[in-house]
Amino acid sequence: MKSTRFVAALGAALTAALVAACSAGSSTNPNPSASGGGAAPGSDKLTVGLVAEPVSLDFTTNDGAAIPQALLYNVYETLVKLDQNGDIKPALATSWKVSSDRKTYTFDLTDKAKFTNGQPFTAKDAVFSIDRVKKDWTTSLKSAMDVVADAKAVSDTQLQVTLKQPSNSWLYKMTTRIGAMMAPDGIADLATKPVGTGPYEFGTWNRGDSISLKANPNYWGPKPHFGEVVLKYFKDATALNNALLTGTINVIGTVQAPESLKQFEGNSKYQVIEGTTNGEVVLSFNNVKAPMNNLKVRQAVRYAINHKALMDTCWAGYGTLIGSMVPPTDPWYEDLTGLYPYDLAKAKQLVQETGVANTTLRLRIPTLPYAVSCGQVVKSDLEQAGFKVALDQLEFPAAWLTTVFKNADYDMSIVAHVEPRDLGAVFGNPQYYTRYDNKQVQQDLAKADTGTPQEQITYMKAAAKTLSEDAAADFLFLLPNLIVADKGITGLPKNAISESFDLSQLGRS
Amino acid sequence: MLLRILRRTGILLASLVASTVLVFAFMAVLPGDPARVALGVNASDEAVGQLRREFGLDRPLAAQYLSWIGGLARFDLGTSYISHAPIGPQIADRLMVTLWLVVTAMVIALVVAVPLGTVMAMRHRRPSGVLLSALSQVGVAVPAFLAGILLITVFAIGLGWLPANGWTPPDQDPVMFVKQLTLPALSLGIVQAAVLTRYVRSAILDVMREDYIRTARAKGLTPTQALRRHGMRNASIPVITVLGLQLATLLIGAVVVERVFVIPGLGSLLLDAVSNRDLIVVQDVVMVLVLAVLVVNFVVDLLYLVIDPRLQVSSR
Amino acid sequence: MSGQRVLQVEGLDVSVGRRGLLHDVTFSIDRGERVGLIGESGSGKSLTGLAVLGLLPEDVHARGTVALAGVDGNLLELDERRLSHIRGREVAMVFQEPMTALNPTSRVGDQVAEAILLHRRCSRGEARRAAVELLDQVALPAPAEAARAYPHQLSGGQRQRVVLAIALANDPELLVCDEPTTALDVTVQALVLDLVVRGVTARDSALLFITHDLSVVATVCERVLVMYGGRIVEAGPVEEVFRRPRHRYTQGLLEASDLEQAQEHTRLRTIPGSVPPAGRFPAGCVFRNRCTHATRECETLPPWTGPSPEQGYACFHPAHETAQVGS
Amino acid sequence: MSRIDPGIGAAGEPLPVGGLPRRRAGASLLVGAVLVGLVVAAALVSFVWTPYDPTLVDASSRLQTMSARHLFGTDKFGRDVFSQILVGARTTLFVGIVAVGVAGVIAVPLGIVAAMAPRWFAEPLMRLLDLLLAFPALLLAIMFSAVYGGSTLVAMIAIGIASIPSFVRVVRSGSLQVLSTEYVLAARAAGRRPVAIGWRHVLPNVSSLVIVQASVAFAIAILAEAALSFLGYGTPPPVPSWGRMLQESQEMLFTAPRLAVFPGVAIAVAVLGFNLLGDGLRDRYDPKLEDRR
Repeated sequence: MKSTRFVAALGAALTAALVAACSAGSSTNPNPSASGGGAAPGSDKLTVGLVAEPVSLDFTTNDGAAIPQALLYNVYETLVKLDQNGDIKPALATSWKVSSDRKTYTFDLTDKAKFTNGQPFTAKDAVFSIDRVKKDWTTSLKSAMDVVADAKAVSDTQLQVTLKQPSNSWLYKMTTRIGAMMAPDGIADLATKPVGTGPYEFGTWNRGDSISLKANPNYWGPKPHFGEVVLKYFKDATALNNALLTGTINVIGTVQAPESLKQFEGNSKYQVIEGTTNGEVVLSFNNVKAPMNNLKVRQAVRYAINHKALMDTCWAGYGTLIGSMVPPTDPWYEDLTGLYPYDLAKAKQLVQETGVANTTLRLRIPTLPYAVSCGQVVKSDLEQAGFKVALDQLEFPAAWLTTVFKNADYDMSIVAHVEPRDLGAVFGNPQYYTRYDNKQVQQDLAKADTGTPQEQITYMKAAAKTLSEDAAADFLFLLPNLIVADKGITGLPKNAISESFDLSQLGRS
Repeated sequence: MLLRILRRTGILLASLVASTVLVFAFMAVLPGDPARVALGVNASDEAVGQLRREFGLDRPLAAQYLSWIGGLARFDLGTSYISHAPIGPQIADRLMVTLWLVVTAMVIALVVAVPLGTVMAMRHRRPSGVLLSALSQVGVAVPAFLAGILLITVFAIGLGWLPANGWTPPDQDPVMFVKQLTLPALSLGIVQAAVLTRYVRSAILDVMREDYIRTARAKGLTPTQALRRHGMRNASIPVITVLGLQLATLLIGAVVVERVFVIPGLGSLLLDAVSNRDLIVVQDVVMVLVLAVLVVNFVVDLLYLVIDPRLQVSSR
Repeated sequence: MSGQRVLQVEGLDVSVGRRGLLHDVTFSIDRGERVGLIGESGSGKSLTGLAVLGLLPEDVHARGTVALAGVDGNLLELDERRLSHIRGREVAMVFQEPMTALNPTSRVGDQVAEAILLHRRCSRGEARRAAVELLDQVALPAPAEAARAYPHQLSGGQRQRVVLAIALANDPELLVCDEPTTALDVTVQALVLDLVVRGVTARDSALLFITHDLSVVATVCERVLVMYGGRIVEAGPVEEVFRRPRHRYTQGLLEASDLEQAQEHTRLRTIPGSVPPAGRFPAGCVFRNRCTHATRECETLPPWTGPSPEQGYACFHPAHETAQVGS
Repeated sequence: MSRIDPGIGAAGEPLPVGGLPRRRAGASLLVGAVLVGLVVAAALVSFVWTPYDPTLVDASSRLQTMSARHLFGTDKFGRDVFSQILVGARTTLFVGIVAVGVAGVIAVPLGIVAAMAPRWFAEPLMRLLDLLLAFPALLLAIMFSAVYGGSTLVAMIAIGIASIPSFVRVVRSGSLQVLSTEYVLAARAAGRRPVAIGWRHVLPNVSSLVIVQASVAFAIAILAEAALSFLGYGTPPPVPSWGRMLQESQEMLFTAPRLAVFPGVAIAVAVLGFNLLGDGLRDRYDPKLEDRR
């Protein structure tokens, strides 16, 4: 009969439809209490929403901030770590001594730490890890270890590192990923199975979705509260908000859409944490190329931008205004915002004077939320002052890195430099994409690194001021650290000034 | 009939080979160096060169192509430039996710569109039919991601019935799986249903005008019976064509909805790979998508053979 | 007029919106009687056939009465469910286009068997055997194999025979044939016509045969109705009407198809002008704008002249003895 | 006696069963034309007048609700939403014109050639186009715009290329019909060159099909641009685009939902307009097909 044929033709699809319809029906059964997913109160699991999933778990060969964000201090530990105030504190090294010539560091190590593969952590492993940076790492960060002349294990619990010359930055860098301590037989599969001594051990990785970290049962320090912490990755800010609102996650680790905080601020179910970061949002100039090689043009740009209004519009007023490349958490911070106050008349006058109005400036920004947002404000502000600006959006990372960063084919760009203490990296090297070549700054930086801690502060202050006066770039604002979490989650890192999203202190009140 | 199947299989294979060339050529002209992206901006040229050698990117294009399709023929999709992980299992995982989404959406679309389109056709002159038809036009005009945003706003945030986003594999937690699948599948499905409804309606209208429906009614079948017994099978031919096309569109169209609902499907894998310049992954994903579409077309053609006896005898 | 009345159509008006398509159509057919309905395309003859089966399109409205033997009430007022019980059992229809009249995706045997199963209580197997037998009756070669064939595997003439088999499946009281041979090869036409006649004769069914082909009417039918502009303009026994057409339209129709005249190298005579689109016929006599005899008088509707609706004409200036008669 | 000369009644077609004059086709055409007209008008007006500069950032007037000063309110940059919608219409039309233009310019001649060419040429050509159909257009557009960056144009060319196969198909089948008509056969018999036949006879006769297809492709292109912009791969800022406005409105969906409503409705209106226009035109040119789609 025809009817049976028809069923044969569309039958499979329809049967499937019925089955699916039934199950879909049952699922829409209103049951709000169950919609909290796996993170219902009382369980010891926490889900943290983050943006930008790592592509690999191996930060020895892959650049990218997402890997240390997830693993550093959590899975891998360092000898020394950075606390919330930017101070260097003991970690695997319980104490350390610096020789009087400031070239030899002697670390006393804990004897309780164990790698998650069962091996105990000893000074030999520390030597191995330090040497391995120089030998096998491929990312550019390895250069921070160049200053090390020699590392040797004095005993199982004592490590001695000798530098080629005194360096204030070396110990600081040891708090970052290059200081991560790895086991010689734990590096076979760094990209997918990291092995460290940290409070958490690596669990599973659902690519494209989440990384799960399990509490390390053999951790040598205070055990973490949560048995499992899931880092769940989102592509856009709205999805993050929705996930928190519907209980899929408990914490938004980094708020990328500050405008949306309004909906959480008035809500008693959530807490909003505001702190600072190392992320200076810089309107960078190509300092060697006309017209940006002209000081007056650069000054005109700095006068033309209404920083307060900019921060209000593009980052909802969150953040800190800074006048140079130094965040308030660094010891050499100084408020330099008064150097170039918003002064449209002056900007217009400088534009007239330099005749720059006839040139179209290429503002080439990466496709990142803050850059896209600020770019439109900067363009509008500059056009008010008489500049001509073409806004180019370059896909981040690939296109922006090639065009702006590597080939310096740009006039202005906007990017947040999130590395700690990166003034020297950004403005001390004439090869860097800012192409800023100022002997005074370079000398100050060198003196700061090799000098005493007091000299370091003095020279860094000088460098920061020169930089700002010379309008080497415009410093739009300092990115805030914005976290939204369920009420009752404690131990969330207020400031994001290390490379890590430190999960070790997390708890529930 | 056998001849037809053979011929169709031949076309499928030829298309596959041709598409590998096209995909590879397209990738070859994409600027951006995967090695440099992997190593970060300050990497030395030597390091980049070394990595390029490791990936085999320094070989002539023809050699790269041959080793790629050689791998494909052995179902070995290679290793990612960036994560150093084998690509095959990754794509398989992501494809499963996308397929769940797409097939569920398709089923929703069918379940909605077939009865609705039929009703619209049978009442195409009455106000109710015209109203439904107008509604379906509006449905066609709404982008799937907008539907997704609306659904999230109402059912996840507003009513709190379902999670706003996320993905759980069915074997891990079937209940959560269904919950998380519902909204994205609906937002894809509703829009597709609107499109499909219009095709069903016009296919049924066409069929209802056919002489054999009149013959059937002259036999003593009611209009509904005539349509069910004689119309549906014939109307299903154009509808299946559209279904095939839609399935292909959905495989790709899912990428936007995957983004809105944070679903780790094939589309998001591709977007990530593009921004990381993980070209080998991009190449493989595009190839898999092309393959999927070609296979869908192939299956649709075979379905014609099953449905339409006129195609079974003569080989064109 | 003898025997039992099978079909009685009275005052049938069919319209779309405000456009009238059929006006006051009245006729009847008795058991075993074969009646032809002739006219040009657009005259409304197919609509008449569809109206009898209740198969008019949705927005086409019919008024009047259509009564069928064995069915209570007016066919035009029955609901779709009642009608579906009548169609295929009491009354069946064969359509003009055999190429499209069968479902291309269904075996012909099944399509015949379906007609049987719809109206009779029998098993699927019995129906199938009956279908083969019917196919044999309509002279389909190798009927058992033909039953398993799909329509596209049959020729046009074979398909029309299948349609006929479907129509005859339940021994209908009335068979309506709408130009059943028009689309067929001349060689096949005679065979199909013969099958139609034999089919209705064997069942003692009434036949309403719609065609524009006068010669077909002459061979198949006993009585003829001439239709123009949605009205029956003349009716009577075939012999009578063809020998002595009274209505000027009938006369023109006959002259136009008179082959002997054509053989005398005179130009084939045609009716001047062309058939107006449906619903756009003049008031009064519908033929007057093409009629050479038309006068002012024709602006009013000519009354029916004749002993009964089955015999007579509607014309003010009938062609009496002056009519040319083809011998 | 024999059959009546068909000459006498040829003009009076019998009443087609089910095919009576319809009023709905006219309605689609009318509503479609009005909606499209609205979009076109908005675009044209935006060239000479907008209430505010749509890209002017003004921190002092940010996130204002609907008022007489700002008809649709302002966004988080203090930009006037109404002005952005007006200028966004330009972007939308530009997108459609580029995509349809690319598809039309390539596909129309190709379709005619495919109809007129011998089978050994036409067959592989059509197969190749089928293959093109299998390529994920939206994803290729994303890749194009990711790699070459900063331009809607590139992405739209990709979308245009992707719609070539369906265009060719329509043009080819229309051309085949025209080619089988008697006057074309006569022209061929008279030895007219194929190019002349294609130009003089085929092209004018398939133009109505092309217009219908263009209208549908236009709607598809608008949807594609909206999706691309939503993903951040479409029209780059600050050029106003409805898709990007929708995307930007996301973070304020609960605090300022109107920012999503206006661009959302605008997109739907434009797509609906072009779809209805296409349907209406199809009905007009080919009544027998009624409203397919």
